[in-house]
Amino acid sequence: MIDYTPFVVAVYGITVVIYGLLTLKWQRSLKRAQQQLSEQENP
Amino acid sequence: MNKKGQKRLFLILTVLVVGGALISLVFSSFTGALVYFYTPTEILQQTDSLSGKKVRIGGMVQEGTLVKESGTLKIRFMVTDGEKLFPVQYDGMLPDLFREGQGVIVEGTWQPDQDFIASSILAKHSEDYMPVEMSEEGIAKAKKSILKSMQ
Amino acid sequence: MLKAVYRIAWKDVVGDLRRRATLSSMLFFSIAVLVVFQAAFEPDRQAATKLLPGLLWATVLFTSLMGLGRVFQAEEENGAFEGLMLASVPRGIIFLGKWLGNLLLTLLVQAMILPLTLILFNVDAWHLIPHIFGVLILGILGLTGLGVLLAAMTQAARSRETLLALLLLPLVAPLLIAGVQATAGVMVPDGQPGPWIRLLLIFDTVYLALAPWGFGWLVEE
Amino acid sequence: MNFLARIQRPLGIITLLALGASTWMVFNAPLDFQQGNSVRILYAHVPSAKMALFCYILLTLSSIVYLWKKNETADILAEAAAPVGAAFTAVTLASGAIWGKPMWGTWWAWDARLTSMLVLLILYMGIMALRNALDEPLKAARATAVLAIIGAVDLPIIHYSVVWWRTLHQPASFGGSSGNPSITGDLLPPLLAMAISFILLGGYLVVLKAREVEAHRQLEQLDVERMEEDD
Repeated sequence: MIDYTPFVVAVYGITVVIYGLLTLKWQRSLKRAQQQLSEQENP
Repeated sequence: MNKKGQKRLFLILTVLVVGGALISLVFSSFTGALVYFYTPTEILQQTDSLSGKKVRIGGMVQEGTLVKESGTLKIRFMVTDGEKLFPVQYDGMLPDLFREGQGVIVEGTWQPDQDFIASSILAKHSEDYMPVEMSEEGIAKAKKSILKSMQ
Repeated sequence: MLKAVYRIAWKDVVGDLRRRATLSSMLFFSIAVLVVFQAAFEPDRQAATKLLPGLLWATVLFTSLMGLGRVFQAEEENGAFEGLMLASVPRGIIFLGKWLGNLLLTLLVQAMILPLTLILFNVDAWHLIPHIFGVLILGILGLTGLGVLLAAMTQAARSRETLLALLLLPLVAPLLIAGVQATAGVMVPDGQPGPWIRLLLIFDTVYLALAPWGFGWLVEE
Repeated sequence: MNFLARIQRPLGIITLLALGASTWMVFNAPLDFQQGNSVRILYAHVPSAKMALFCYILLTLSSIVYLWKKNETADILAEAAAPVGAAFTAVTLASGAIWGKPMWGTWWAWDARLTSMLVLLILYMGIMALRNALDEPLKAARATAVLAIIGAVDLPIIHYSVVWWRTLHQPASFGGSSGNPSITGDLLPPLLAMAISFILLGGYLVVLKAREVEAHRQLEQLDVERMEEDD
């Protein structure tokens, strides 16, 4: 049996990158939108 | 009946029709109409209609039939679905899971009067996962599951 | 009610025949597909018989995509889409009229393409034309039903044609497979098109029952 | 919506802890008797596949509620569920391909389960693209809701027709028709832990995306009001 570690690492790498990037992207976008909202409400 | 009631009646009818069609789909079997692979029993029954065609044949590598030609990558073995045996030759790289007692799908052109020469081999494993300590039990269970998936 | 369906469909078909817009572009397009296929595979007579089902359905798909892109074009050009929706007729009826018009045009094109394909590819299947055309009708019923709904959906969208293809292709994948297999089934003597024709019927039922409702929900109030 | 704002942070923290714990369990699980180390791919692959379908169910239900009750929250949930589901589907396909290469000997095969998963991904992308391409929010909401429902009716057709009974892909190990899981011993607990963590992750991503969508809609609303005042 060959060593499957690279395949396992690749899968978990992709998983972390996709879910992690989505979370960060949306968190940032949410924060920015909330900031703009509060600026517009009390200028 | 007023317009709203009429509309609701039509909507219920539509849901029933669509639901009925979907249920009839589940119960109408397409067995044999389009399969990813044939079993050895089927290929030997349909010799006429499938000869000269590119086919996939799936089954289990029969124990005690795997012969490796020393010094080359050439191998010979028998594929079984629990009933018929089907001889296969192959020359090339093998997937890691390929071994005796393991599920396999071979692809090649089917010529009834010659040995089946596979152009590619895919391993088909069962849905059983067990720790290494239990491997004896696991191998027995996996064999059963593979043969079951051939039906 | 039926009169309204008929009027909408008739207006579309006659209008198109008079301008020969959709019809002729669909025809030329399908001839182009046939020529490319010929150049790519250069099939002999036997190979052409094997290729024919796939070839026919590829032209059906491409030509109907082209036709569907124009289902609501006339209304859009003169700004009548909203007007059509505000008409006193129920929207399910409007959908049926639009669908019938598109169905007739598509069938008309296919009726011309089928013999043309047989001639260009030298396939001797003239006695099978009724069978093949029957299967084509079954497939086109569902394909146009879903297609007209998607055309209404994407009518106001940017890059409408690409979007229409993106939405239509995954949804009609089973219909195309069933159509190809059923056509192959009726073309060989011991073929078994039965299960595939049943699948086509199920597909037609589901889409033609659902599409008028979907159309209604799209444009409500 | 206020409710979502309140649960977002605690849910995020719980999700992170659960993911950490189950990842630890995954890398301490024993090796599989057939597949050795590569069985660890299972723990990312199977929960992602389940969540890909869960998200579509959520998308369909929200679409039905939106068309029926004209409830804007339902539309926001539908808009949030689509990209989350697409992400889960993409991970399922990618991890499956990476697993298939060493085990089956191929990245991809046109077999039933793989094909219907690919169709699901294209469907998610179509739904997102349609919403994106329609400028009028009301039209976009209705069109995507109708498309999602059509897709929900279509998925079983694709599953039972494109899908031939005998496939390269093994049957479901878990939650299949046989009842008891065919994953035994110490290999099972990490899968259960991962499944729970992924449900939490899916929930968190939907909540986060829904709040982001809502905030952007409020911004647009303000813009529209200001323009009307200017006129």
